[in-house]
Amino acid sequence: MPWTKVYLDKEEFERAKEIASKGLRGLTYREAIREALAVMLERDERVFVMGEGIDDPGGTFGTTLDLHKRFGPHRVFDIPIAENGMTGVAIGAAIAGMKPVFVHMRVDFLPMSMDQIINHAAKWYYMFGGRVSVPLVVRSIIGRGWGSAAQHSQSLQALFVHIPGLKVVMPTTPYDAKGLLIASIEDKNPVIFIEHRWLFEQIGYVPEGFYTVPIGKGIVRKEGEDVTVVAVSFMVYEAMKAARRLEGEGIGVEVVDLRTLKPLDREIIFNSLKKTGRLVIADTGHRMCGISSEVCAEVTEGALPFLRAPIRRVTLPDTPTPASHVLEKAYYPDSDSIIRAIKEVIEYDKYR
Amino acid sequence: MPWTKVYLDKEEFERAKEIASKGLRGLTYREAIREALAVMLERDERVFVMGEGIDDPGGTFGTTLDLHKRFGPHRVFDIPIAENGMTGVAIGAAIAGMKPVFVHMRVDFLPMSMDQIINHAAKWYYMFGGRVSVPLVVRSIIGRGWGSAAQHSQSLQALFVHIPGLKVVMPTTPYDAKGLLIASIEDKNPVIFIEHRWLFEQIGYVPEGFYTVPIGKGIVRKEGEDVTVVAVSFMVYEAMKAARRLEGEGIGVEVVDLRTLKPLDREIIFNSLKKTGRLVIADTGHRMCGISSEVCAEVTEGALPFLRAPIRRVTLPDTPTPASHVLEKAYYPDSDSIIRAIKEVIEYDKYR
Amino acid sequence: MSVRYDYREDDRVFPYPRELLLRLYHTMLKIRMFEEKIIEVYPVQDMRCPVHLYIGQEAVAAGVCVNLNKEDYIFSTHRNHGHCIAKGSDFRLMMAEFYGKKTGYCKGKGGSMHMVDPENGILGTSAIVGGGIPIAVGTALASTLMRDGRVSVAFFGDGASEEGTFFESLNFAVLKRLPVVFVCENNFYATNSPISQRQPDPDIVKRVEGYGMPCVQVDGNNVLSVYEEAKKAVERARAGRGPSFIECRTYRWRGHVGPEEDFEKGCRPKEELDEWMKRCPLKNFEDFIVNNRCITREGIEKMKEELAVELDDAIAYGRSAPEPREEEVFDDVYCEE
Amino acid sequence: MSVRYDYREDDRVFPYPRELLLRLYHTMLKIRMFEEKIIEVYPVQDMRCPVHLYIGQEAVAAGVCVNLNKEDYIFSTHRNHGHCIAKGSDFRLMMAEFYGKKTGYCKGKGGSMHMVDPENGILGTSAIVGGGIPIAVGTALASTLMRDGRVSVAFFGDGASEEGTFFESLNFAVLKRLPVVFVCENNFYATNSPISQRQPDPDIVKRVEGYGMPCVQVDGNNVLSVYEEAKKAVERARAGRGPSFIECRTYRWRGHVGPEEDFEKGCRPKEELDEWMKRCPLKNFEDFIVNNRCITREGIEKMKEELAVELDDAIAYGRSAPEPREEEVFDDVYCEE
Ligand SMILES: Cc1ncc(C[n+]2csc(CCOP(=O)(O)OP(=O)(O)O)c2C)c(N)n1
Ligand SMILES: Cc1ncc(C[n+]2csc(CCOP(=O)(O)OP(=O)(O)O)c2C)c(N)n1
Ligand SMILES: [Mg+2]
Ligand SMILES: [Mg+2]
Repeated sequence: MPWTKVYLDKEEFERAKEIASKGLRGLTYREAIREALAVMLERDERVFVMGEGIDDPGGTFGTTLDLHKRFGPHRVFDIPIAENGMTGVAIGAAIAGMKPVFVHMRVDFLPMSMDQIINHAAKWYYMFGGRVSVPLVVRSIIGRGWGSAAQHSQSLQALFVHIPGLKVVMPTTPYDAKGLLIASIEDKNPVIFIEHRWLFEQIGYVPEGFYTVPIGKGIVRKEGEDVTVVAVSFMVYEAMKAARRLEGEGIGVEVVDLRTLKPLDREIIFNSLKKTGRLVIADTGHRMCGISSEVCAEVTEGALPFLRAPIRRVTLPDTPTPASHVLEKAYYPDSDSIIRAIKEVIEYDKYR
Repeated sequence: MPWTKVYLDKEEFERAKEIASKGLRGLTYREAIREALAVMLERDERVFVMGEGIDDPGGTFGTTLDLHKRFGPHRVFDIPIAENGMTGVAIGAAIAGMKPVFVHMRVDFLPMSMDQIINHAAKWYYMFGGRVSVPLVVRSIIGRGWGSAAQHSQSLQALFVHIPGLKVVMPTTPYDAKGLLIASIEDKNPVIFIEHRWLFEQIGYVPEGFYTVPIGKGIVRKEGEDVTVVAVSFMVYEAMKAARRLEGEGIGVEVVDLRTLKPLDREIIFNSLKKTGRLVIADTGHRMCGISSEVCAEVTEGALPFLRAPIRRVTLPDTPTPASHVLEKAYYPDSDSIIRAIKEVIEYDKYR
Repeated sequence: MSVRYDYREDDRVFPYPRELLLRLYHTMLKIRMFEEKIIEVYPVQDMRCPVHLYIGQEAVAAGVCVNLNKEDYIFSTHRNHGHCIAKGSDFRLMMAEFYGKKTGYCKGKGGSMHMVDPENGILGTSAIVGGGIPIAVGTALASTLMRDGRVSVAFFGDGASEEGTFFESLNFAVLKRLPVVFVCENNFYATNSPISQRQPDPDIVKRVEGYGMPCVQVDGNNVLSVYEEAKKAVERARAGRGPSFIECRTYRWRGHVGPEEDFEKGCRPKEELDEWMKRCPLKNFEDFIVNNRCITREGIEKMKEELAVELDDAIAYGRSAPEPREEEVFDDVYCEE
Repeated sequence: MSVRYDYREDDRVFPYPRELLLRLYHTMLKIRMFEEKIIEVYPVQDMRCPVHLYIGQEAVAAGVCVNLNKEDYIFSTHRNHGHCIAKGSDFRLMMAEFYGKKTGYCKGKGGSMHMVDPENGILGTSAIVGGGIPIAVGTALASTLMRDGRVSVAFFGDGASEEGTFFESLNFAVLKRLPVVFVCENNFYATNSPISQRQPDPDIVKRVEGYGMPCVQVDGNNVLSVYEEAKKAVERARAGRGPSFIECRTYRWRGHVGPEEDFEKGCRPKEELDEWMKRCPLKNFEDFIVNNRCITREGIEKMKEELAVELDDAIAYGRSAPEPREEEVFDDVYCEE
């Protein structure tokens, strides 16, 4: 299935396209996001898109580019820099029957709107006994590099995973980016949708028109017998790179792309672990109380007997992000870090 | 050592007092907090205390009562309801050499100030290469019951544990409440200090004057051979109750009170686990990406061989808080939930 | 110092239809008696949720909401009983909610701080100070986008006017000319903090004037003054001419939370309360409508008796309504429709 | 449309000491040449951090900071180069920081958006829009509590004036009469969003007037106007008479981030930029001081040459400074002193 495939580079995709009997349409991740918005703006008049500067010539890294021209400034519009208030506005519109998509250039600006997200959007449906739901999508972007430093490089998904009532989605492939964004807009609940800037140029197969990818389901990107790598967002690519390199050494790496962090797809993790008995988790976020912690916890509660070796977590360290490129290099985990972790867990019971 | 003891009720403390050779001074948790503030206001003129309504006749559940009369309205003062801005003000005062203590009646209001806490206080020291530190204490209170419902009953410690640069402290006994609050005020870093309202009436031994309890160190509240319960804040009391009840059944429960969640005292957990081989974690907060997840993760990474049974987590469910007392009862874990969890982990390898 | 209606007598009273005056009075009376009923039953301790009583402020809810249609939206706060009653909520379902019952407005999940009644335009109330204000702007945005002609009203306190979201909301509402009315009930306290400890100037309206929308400060204990200003604001919003701001100066009689008085605890001077009690929005308006022969004292007694029965019934209903089942704690986390 | 100084000529020029005029000019020139140097070196791609250039706005930083002592505090934003230079920061240490080097102001941890220079009263700058404003109020609070006589200045943009923290800060500063000056640089854009899409009225000052502190709108391209208003505000703060607000209308010449122009990308009309370039704060003031014989054209050339040398030196210093060691990534998370 071409949409379950992670193409590590454009050439790989082009090869796949050649081989494929039916013509595959290749789209970048950024185009996939934009297409999802366009499809939903077209299909459902309750959908609108708001965000700081989304109608400017940059168009949120291209993901909202010119949508205001096509759908009009009432449905795709710029807003003041006032994240908490504007999140409240989006919630208000949502409970009155609209389906807002609130776009943030960086997840670092979401702490500003934590009150409206945590105390309002997340709780509204429950607090009012299921009488009023909040069909809101909060899109935001994480990135890394070029000295963005501590305030412009966070990956704060865990904060949202902790809060009941939210859903948290982090797509990796263009196919999933579009399908999950459409599913998120269709969802009746507040969805925190987090994209990775380093994925924006990735190309993959993306069907035209409307389709959804189910929220709450992970996917096995690559099968393997020896070790499971549960990965998130950009770290799926790094895991795939690691897996490819380890193939040469005869190590079979199974890569599980979580896609949704909340609700978490426990099954897919346990099933893979049953097979491999070894687990590495690769996350774009910080370590303590991160999604890597939660996966560990689920395993120790529900799949401990399958575990043949200690788990290894590949995450950001519990350190703010530095600016200098030397420090950035030391800071960010990559396929090398994943390979080191894999080797550790594999060697653990080799000598037992 | 009387200060390592959790007195489950006033009678127990009075008995301990009688037995003790030297006279023990008993103070409630709320008095201990207030005394810590008074000691530090007295000792260090850079200390000041700010918060909504802290100078009113309620005095933040008694913890700030009349301090403004003793130390003057410049050092203990009421503020507007503007959590994010006022946190920024506190940060500004801290970097200019003061030592502010910002008091919030409930942790539920901290999402309002997430931007200043996460993007500013937590990162300031690192981001500026260690040139300027933020000696700020953010005191806040969690509670449960009486229909406080979703927006007034959260226990959001995990959000802060996730963020590098913060320290997170949750004292259980009056002794620790005072000693840790003093240590937090003395600390050069931003400390999120979380108290539990259901502990405010607890009595325990509290020395007069200045003393500190080290941040970053847990404590074994009760020794036991069969199972370790790692607990936090009010759940330590519930764990002690559970332990007492299980003694009758011949089950030895070791209760570890984390006291500090960040930095986490890995050692104390591992040492206990080495002994008991079984682990239950009892937290006042939500489950996913909570401190219970993190303890699981640390164990699977660093102490897996000691684990003889799956871990059980006793936490709030991943559900907002309901108002109805019937639902509250179903919602909140207590010593019964801990006992159930303990029995599960103990029975797990009984029949192996 | 009592609320003065008389200056209006010659030229203004008679323009008001009798029904309007009676409706305003009836609404205020409902609110007052509802709150007094809570004071009566609360000590039994079977109403297990915090209650924030509205006594003293009735003229605001009544004077504003009488201008609204059923479909118009209101947003309120922890202190929401008055607004919900004025908007049309049902005593029984409110009480059932306060008693944590399955048939309450929120199935027992919200309690008194969280009211919802979509049929009457109440999509939820937030107990986070300032939390509801931008949400009201959001429903107004939805109304503009959907052209449904509804008006949104945000009720909030003087304390809420200190939160940044308030200003963010004003800015956006004016920018987009949204059909929203901001009603600030300045009762001079936030919990037990007097406004002087929180704001440099108790005239909140001054800090709003610069936004370029109609701003007014009214006697919030005079239901006709509130009514007049709210009418203008609602009509303006309905006509697509944008938001307005109304500061209503008023006073809460009971403690911040719970049924008790608070002056004995030293929360504020007894004399201050006494002064404001003389300006009772209900009593003064009662005298006014009686003196102007809209209704007789007997008619009023009759109203009170009817409401007393209704309230007893609501309490009985609330108390005897079924509890939610324990398993329901896990329902309604996500909307699965 | 050029900045007009001449109306001041008769009665006001000569009161200004020549040193002051030269200092203002020199500061603006430093900033301009610093930024132009970045434009020159940036394409090499060894300055690996986002840069937000201040060209076009120099009169604000210069006109304000000349009123400050070394110990006074300033807070700034992502666009902080100008403020830091005006406050006395060192070219070398700035450039070293921008190159991510160990000897930079933040040991390479901050980059261009995060400047710190405690010796010159810069305790840090925040790249979160609106983030620095309440922090400046906090240092002012500390100064009041410690009676150290310092003044705090918060520099921020028109975009930041939309954040709720801005209003929260104003309220508290006025309430406590804190020694802080709010300087809003209204350059009419936040990233590429024109102010018309974000605020109903581009006169930001109007929304601040209600707070009860001195508020003024000045031509932010006229360094003497800025100087005059800032002087009053700083003196007022220093005298314990509380905060002031100054809106400086100005314009940024380059793109929001990076060294490029942005009009070709369609971010704004070329004509608008052209108009503002005619009002160049540096060029017009240069003509003015030359015409008034404060300095000769040769003197100015000399200044420029000296600064060019200094800047080349700073770049060389920054480039050749030692990199931090990888292990240092884990240092400075907590202060352990
Ligand atoms: C964000 C936030 N901060 C603090 C509180 C605690 N709190 C509850 S009600 C209240 C006072 C609100 O005052 P005001 O807005 O004037 O409303 P009033 O109670 O007078 O009706 C406060 C501070 C809260 N609920 N939310
Ligand atoms: C809270 C927050 N929201 C959004 C951003 C992204 N952002 C960076 S600069 C900027 C524009 C700021 O405009 P203004 O305050 O006018 O300053 P200027 O760039 O014009 O100097 C924005 C929106 C941010 N850094 N912080
Ligand atoms: Mg009030
Ligand atoms: Mg700007």
